[in-house]
Amino acid sequence: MSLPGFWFGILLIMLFAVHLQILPVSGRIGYDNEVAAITGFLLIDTLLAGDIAAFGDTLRHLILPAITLGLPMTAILMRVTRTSMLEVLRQDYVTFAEAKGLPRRRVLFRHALKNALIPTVSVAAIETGSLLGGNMIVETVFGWPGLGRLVVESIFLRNYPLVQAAVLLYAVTYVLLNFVADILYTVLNPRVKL
Amino acid sequence: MTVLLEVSSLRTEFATRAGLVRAVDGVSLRVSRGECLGVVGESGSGKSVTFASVMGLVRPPGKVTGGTIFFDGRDLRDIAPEEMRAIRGRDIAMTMQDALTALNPALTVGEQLGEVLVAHDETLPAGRAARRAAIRDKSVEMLGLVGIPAPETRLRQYPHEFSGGMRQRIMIAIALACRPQLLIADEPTTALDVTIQAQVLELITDIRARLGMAVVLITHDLGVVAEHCDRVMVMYAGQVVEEGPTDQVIGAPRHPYTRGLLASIPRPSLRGQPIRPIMGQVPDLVGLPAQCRFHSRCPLALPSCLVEVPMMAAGPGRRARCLRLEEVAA
Amino acid sequence: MSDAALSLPPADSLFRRNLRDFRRNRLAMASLVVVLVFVVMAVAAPLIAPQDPNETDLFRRLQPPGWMAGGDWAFPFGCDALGRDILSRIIYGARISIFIGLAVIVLATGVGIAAGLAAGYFRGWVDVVISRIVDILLGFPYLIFAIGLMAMMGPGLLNIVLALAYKEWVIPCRVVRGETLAVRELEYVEAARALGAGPRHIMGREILPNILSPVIVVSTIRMAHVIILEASLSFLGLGVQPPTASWGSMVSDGRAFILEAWWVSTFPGLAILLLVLAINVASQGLRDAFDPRFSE
Amino acid sequence: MTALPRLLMATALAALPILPAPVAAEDLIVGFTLDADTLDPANHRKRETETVIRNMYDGLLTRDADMLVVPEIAESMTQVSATEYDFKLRPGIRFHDGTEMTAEDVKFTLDRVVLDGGMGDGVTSPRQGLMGPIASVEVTAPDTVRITLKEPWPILPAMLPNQQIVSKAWVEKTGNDGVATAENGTGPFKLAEWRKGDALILERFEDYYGGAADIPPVGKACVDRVIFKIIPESASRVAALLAGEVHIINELPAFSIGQVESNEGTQVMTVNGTRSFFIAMNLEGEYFDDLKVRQAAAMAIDKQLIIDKILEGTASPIDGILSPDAFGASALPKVAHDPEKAMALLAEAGYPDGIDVTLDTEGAFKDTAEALASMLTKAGIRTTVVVGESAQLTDKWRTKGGAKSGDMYFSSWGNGSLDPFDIFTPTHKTNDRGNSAGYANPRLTRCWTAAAVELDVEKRRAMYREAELMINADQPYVYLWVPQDIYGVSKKVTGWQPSADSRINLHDACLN
Repeated sequence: MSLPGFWFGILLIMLFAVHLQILPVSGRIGYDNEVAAITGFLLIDTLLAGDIAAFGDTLRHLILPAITLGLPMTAILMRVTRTSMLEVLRQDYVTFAEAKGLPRRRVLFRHALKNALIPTVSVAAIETGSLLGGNMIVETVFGWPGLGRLVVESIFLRNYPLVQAAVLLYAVTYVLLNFVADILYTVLNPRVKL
Repeated sequence: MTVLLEVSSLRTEFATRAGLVRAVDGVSLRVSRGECLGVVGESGSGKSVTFASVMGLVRPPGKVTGGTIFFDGRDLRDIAPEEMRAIRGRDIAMTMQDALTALNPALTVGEQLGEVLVAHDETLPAGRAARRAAIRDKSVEMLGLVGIPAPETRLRQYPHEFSGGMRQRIMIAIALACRPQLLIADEPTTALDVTIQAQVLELITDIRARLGMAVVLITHDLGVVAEHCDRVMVMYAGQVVEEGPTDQVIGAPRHPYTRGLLASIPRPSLRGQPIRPIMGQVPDLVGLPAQCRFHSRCPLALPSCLVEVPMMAAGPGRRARCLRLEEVAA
Repeated sequence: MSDAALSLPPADSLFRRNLRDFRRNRLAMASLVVVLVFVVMAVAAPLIAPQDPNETDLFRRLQPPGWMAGGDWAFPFGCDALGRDILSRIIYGARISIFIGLAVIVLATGVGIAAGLAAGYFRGWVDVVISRIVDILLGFPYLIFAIGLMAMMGPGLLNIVLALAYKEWVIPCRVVRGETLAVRELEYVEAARALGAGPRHIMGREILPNILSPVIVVSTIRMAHVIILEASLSFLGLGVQPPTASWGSMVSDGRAFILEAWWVSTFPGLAILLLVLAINVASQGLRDAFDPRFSE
Repeated sequence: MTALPRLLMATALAALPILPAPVAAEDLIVGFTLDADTLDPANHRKRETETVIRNMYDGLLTRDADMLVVPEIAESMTQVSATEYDFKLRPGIRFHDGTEMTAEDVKFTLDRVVLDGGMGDGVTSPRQGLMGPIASVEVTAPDTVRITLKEPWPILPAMLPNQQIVSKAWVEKTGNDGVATAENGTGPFKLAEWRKGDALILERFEDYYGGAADIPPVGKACVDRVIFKIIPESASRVAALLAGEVHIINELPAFSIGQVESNEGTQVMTVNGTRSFFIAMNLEGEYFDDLKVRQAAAMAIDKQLIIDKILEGTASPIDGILSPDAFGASALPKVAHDPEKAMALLAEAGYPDGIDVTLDTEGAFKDTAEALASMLTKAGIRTTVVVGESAQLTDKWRTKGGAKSGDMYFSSWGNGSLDPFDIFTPTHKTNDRGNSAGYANPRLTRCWTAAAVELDVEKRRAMYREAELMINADQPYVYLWVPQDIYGVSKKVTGWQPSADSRINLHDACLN
């Protein structure tokens, strides 16, 4: 889903950064904020440093790339959730919850959604895995020194050790994401135990 | 005894791909306070849909298209959805066939029990902590009432951690949490072992006596009806075919279908005799002509039966939908 | 031996009813029409395209679309950086996108069905080996994997198809394996086994026809993904070689001009979006109609 | 479940008041295409890296805006003999760590580049070839360094601006790895922070000696900080300039000139580049071994049309490898654009029906290559563009005499010194590293061996002209153009102008 991302990203830049000038065009953080690298994740580091201004700045830099990268995934997750919600709404326990005279909101969100989110979580884990690999275009557009770009360049430069390391990192991240998804499963679905 | 629920000429239809299905076709019934009404019929005879209609829980593509449902003096078809919501769970409660599917697998038993109280119980105290404690106490009380040991710890558990009979009890506890005036028990025992069936039915009967509520017991088991119900109503293909006091209907059925049902039950008293199942199948409910629906399976059918048959009086407090009800009794 | 009667549920009437259902789904029908229009466009490209897609004319460089100032209705969607007609290139580009989409899906589905059937039917070590391969492949980011393969194999249409199919087969394989596991225990399969049919016969004649419908549905959905992946490869310069038009390479070529000449990458981008959307909606309609688990 | 959205909302609200974060006034931000590979002046061969390094390190010599070589760290340069140059160093120059720069540091720097294994650990600097025939570097007085050449090499001064002086003590202490990631130069800015792949933040060096005396104003840098922000995507770089987020961008695409010009607050600045573009024809190949075919190809191409339409007029056509600005460049006979004659020539060569060939190029030049291909095709040389990666193309075309497989290669060669030495020789000398055509002409080899050591400027110039004429008769390449370097610059920036060697010298740049 990376291709429309390019077009969409430039569009967002033109609107929010060039015309409205409320968000930055590119980069991860402004240059007035010096933050000690502890984890390397700027959002976390700025919070650890207690620097709220830098945290806000990092957040501002994150908005457009995050939207660009996340929007196609939103569409997929919406579809999955919709399908599974339709499925769940047919279940007996939803009828029973209705029969209990519960407020509609509670039936939908507490009873139905909690169960409907189970496939959403697993799809989200898989899709996040594919985001990992497909984000080099967004990295390029927003000038982020990202792994995707690094790997593509390394492939072209035949820098195989780096590619191997990156692939390992991808695999580990993928496994970790699925692990997180599994933990979320147990939260959503008590029948599943780790 | 005053009338609690009075349904007349109820009609519920489903728009399916094959055509319009009249799942409930002109059903009238009456439940008095404290009374137990048994509703019998094969699968697809419209028993469950009838009471889903009463609860206002018919889902698209189904729709209640005619009739009135008076409950406690109010027409349930005529009130706002919010009012209906307030009645459900508080005044009319329902249990479903299979507690395994009716209980939400993702929520604890305590939460599923407590939420009914939150939704309906106006006697709960105002403060957050006090409210929680009150809900907890009531939940424990309810689980105790349906005979679940160690209710405090069990409240924190999930449905899958209970046995089938326990789950059924929990569902009943949830249904009874607000002391409803009417409990609709939709096949409360079909999913259970025989021994547990008996326990659960005992429980319902017992609580009915204690709380003084009316019960509608939907089942296909005439034996259960005979044991627990004051009156019985037999449904076939979306219509009521016979109703009356239990002992009379079972002792002397006035509709060939009821008779067939009785004949197909293996009974100890009739050991050695062959079981006689009703031959044929329930007719397709799409586009049924307005004539006796049991006609094609009826051993007593005559060509003259091919007309629309109304419910006819069949003795004191009894009615049946058969032109030859005298002959049935014979 | 009447194994046809034994093995096949009354498929005909069911199929017809499903088809009727599908026809009733207006959005899905409309999407199907869009897909068909694209296919016809691809097949009949030389007849439809108003211009030669590769004819350059630097005097028409970045000429705006017909309705804009400086535009010319002979080039309704404008011209690219070399003055080539964008509409004609989109029409010809449909050939590449649809061909690659179809080729990858056919190849991947074929391999996936074979592997999935074997894994699901034989179980044991066959299943373990195939499932592990599937798991490992799933852990790789798709695009990175394809880029690596393309870098190794070099450009070319066939190589694109191979690079994408290399990982794509995993998905039908998973579906087929799951379905096979479910179906292999059913009565009619047992019956065929009791009648002494060999594994090949059982897999091919008894199991396959009954699991085909979810596989077809999944494959259709995946085709949309493959088209986007091809576009992404072309976007990174690893796709088809110039001057052949592919939608992805058109978007890529136009990206430099997006601030000044938005039409160069926008129209092929919209073409990708429209086709992918149409395939998705149509396949979802197919699924709703044909997959019993999703019908009401 | 409800805690998370609430937290997010709170965060978003907290971020709102500080959303429009203005750029600090005294930061000059450059939107730059590529990050530096390394900060080690001796260990790279890339222009972008050099551009960054030269804001932190100074060289013995430098160039002014007109590309004239002037002393920088050296106070003066004296040519003692044909092979000996003396450099007298300025007093009081300090490295960023506060230590004083000495003649030993200069010797160390040059030895590190020139000697085999000069970088230590058996590593030879990749820049060794650029320093030509330097035989030795000696400290002859506390403030004087003598460079001795193996043979006369008149372009030594032209090559020295590209080599920056490092501190001996510091390099020995930190080692090569340290030099790659940190700096200790004598230049106007010192490194504050290097966010790899994202930005290089430099701040003013307060003890700067002032820079080349011949390039006023002399003194400390004008702005407090300089930031090289890496934005590889052209459209994003332009957007950043238009949004006022950066003040200078390099490699402004030609078609964006109008937009930057029409935008209030930004302007376009250009400078003649030093990179020559050409098509190499494989002289060992099936078709291009025939001079007539090569001539046909040259006639098929209308370079002026491409310059006007694709490059928006920002390039100068060339008829030989040398840029019009380079030493030794002269007016050469032009090949007129004439597709019909090209076809006739093809027929004469035995191809009346035309030929089918491929044109290799990198992705960045696909557009132009396709335009070239369509011109060639119209003249009967039916050309398919094949886009390859640079590593792959180097293997294929820069074979240093090894066998070649392609037909044509659209490529370029840089000429930072603007002397024929670093462009003419590599691209035309038999089996040299840039000789993609596989051209071999023994007479020519003799010619520039002589030219390289010829001290008389006019004689040397004449020798190159003779060589160019000789080559033109053989037409191993189709010489195309030298594009201008185009920069988008905010009108807030004063005192800065681009220079032809792609150096972005920010010493004198100020912000209003």
